[in-house]
Amino acid sequence: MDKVTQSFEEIVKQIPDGASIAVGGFGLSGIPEKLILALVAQGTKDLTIYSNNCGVDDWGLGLLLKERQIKKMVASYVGENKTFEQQFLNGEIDVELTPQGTLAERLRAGGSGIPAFYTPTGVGTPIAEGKEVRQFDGEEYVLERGIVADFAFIKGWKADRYGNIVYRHTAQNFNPLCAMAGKVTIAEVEEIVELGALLPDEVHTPAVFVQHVLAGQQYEKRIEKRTVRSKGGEA
Amino acid sequence: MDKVTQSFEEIVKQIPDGASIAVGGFGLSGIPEKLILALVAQGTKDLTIYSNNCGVDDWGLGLLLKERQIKKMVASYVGENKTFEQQFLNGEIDVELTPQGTLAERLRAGGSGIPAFYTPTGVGTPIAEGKEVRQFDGEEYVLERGIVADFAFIKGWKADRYGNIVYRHTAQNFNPLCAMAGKVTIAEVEEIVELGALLPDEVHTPAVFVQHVLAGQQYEKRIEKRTVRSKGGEA
Amino acid sequence: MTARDVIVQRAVKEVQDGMNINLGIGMPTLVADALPAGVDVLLQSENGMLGIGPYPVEGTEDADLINAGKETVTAVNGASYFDSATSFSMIRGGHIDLAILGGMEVSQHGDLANWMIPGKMVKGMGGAMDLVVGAKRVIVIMDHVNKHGESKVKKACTLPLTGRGVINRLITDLAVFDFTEQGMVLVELLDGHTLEDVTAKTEAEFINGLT
Amino acid sequence: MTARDVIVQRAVKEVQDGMNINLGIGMPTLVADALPAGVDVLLQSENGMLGIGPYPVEGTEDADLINAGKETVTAVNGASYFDSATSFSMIRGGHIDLAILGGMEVSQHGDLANWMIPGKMVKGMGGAMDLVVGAKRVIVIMDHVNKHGESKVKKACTLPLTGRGVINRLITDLAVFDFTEQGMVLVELLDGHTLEDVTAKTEAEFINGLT
Repeated sequence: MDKVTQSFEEIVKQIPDGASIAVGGFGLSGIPEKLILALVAQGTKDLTIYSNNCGVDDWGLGLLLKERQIKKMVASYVGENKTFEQQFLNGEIDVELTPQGTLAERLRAGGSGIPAFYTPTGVGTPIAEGKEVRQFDGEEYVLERGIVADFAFIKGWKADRYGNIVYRHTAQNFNPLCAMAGKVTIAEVEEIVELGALLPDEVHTPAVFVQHVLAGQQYEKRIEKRTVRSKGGEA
Repeated sequence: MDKVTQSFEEIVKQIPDGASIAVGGFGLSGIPEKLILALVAQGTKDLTIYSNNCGVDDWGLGLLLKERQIKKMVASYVGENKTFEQQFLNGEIDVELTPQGTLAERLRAGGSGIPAFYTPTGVGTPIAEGKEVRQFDGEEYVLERGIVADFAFIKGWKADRYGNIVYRHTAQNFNPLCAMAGKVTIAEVEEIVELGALLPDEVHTPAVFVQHVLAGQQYEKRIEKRTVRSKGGEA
Repeated sequence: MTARDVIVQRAVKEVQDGMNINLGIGMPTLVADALPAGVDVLLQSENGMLGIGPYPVEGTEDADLINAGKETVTAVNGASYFDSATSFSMIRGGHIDLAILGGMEVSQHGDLANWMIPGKMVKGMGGAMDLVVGAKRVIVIMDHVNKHGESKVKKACTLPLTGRGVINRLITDLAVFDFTEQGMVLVELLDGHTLEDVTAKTEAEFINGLT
Repeated sequence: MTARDVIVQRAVKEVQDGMNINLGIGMPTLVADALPAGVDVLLQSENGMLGIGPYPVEGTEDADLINAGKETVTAVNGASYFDSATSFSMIRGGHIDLAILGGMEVSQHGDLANWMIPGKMVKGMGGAMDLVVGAKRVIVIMDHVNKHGESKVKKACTLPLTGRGVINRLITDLAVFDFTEQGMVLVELLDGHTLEDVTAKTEAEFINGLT
């Protein structure tokens, strides 16, 4: 049950060209930065990526974009990325925009054996085009499909060797959902702790959803929008 | 934002005859015992109860059954209760058996604005009778509906005055899901702690799902099946 | 007062003690700063947080603590963090009392367009489509006219919709409108603007509900 | 050995290091006690726990720590607790490697009936219907014949189904069968029973896969 391995380079070798990967993170917060770097280095192509955002030009999933490793992107917001814009306008990348709540629910559903569900989100908008719309109790809902990905990359704060994960603050975001949606989930964390050090009541992602655990060193954890107030003052 | 009130007797006055209530707990573990007792004392009738089990003859939801306050029971397992058996055979109570995972998901879905979802559970069994069965990717699935209840009764371990809840061990069970499914969720807990005493990363049920919080005294917390091993020995 | 100030100051009045509130990116975020001290609300952020506090004191920014606008924030006492699916359970499930969002166009039927301009780069809708269908009360705040002086309050939206018939109240720099079964109703004039002024600058048909 | 011992001892051999396992109520629970020391698995309980340990030492029972059979248990190091929806996400989503359940009837098509006898009081299916469709591998363990000597391994189940075509392997006190595209296959004789013996006591049609 020891799922800990050491090498990011080795662990991504199982990921073939054309694989689909659910990637945790929101903006640049809580992204699996080491796994992404390893995949960039490996040069794996034709990836389908499920992730809320697509990084920025020189960090996160933006690095995979830059190297043209992504064939299809399923996301709710890609507005921070000029590389994306360029490739989209050139028709080099396929994009499926999904409302954020629908994306979160699709990942959870796929990981939960739910192939499809109805949501009020997007009724009467371009998002509903080509999808089944159906009434329940007089209201309209769109049918959305669960997502199961070949792999998931997630970023946790701490893990034990069974693969139990705790996240820190809002770096949790999509990570638990990607962990559920991946057939093979690879977790990178800041610290691997002894079995028993994580209280069972505090575990966010139970071990059953995680297949591999790696500890990353010197996390960069970039901040996209540094907003502060002066000491003692207002924002 | 202070949701704390003192009187169980007062808080259940808002529950009218004919109300539907999602009730947390699994077996007798993590049941809102004080709220159930208050509702028994109030004598509210014709209730629809969503709960995994129905208590035992003299405890938990079994007390509501005994007083014939339940009109309809939606549950996955009611086998520990002779009163239930009697009322069922006499046609005095309506019962909708729902697989445990489907019940959990229906409560979460209802609380999440999802009116319906497809599940593989129950295909080809009596549970699928009268329900839509549909294929996705060559497999068959049953359409199941989300549950929204007029009220939810939940039992937590600790709460703050905003209504953030933490549960203890497997007493969590259906409580977070019932909290989501209730239009008005009433939480009873063993201890109310200062705001800030619950770490934001450890909160199980965020305050937004809870409308009222009460501290119960001297919890009975009955054990249904006391299984032990002798000291130092095997089970 | 600038148009922005007029809108934000008016929007603040929509906030009531005890509310759980989601504020959209941009102008709606300013509503948080304008809240009177001591108002007892919890601010939700759709990435997975309830109980947003002020921006951090310089030097204490935390990459693991951001809002939906990706800005560094702090947490109030009594805050909670959760995954994004739970966050949208709150939103879609009707547990958020109030959402205040920006708009590009609003129609007299309560439709909102605020995520896409055809021909321009698609950025994505983020959580907006979920918020407009899920929050108990949806308030849109925006300038009444665009930079060319054209009404953004339309008979029908020309831009792709974020949601259909989802708005409860619209607050612009000129006026406040409610969306009712009877139609769009002018309920308040702002900043000294007159009915004639508002009528001239509004393409949408509305009922005068001023008393 | 009793019939029960034969079945449980054989079922234990299905357990491999690294597995996440759900054991049903009754006879399957006995498999846990029969596991060899040091086997590296996590036992899941559908009420919301991964990492069930042994029964508690007398005097340390905790009403807040029970398994799906409502028995007091303990937790191993590395255990986790979670809500019942997450528990069934694990089960339905194919994250549980092995489920071992009891049975009332099994058909040659891999159908299972184990939750209801018409005319008798309905108790409910609990989590059984989710487990049989969700677990990666479903093993049913039961006596081969009922107390009247009638085969419980049928051409078709007469009782209402728990799941249709869901069983991977059946272990009885007489034999082990696999369910394949070709049909039900006898793969092992147990406790000195012969092919003739098993054939006589089996209503279902099966292929002899003994080598």
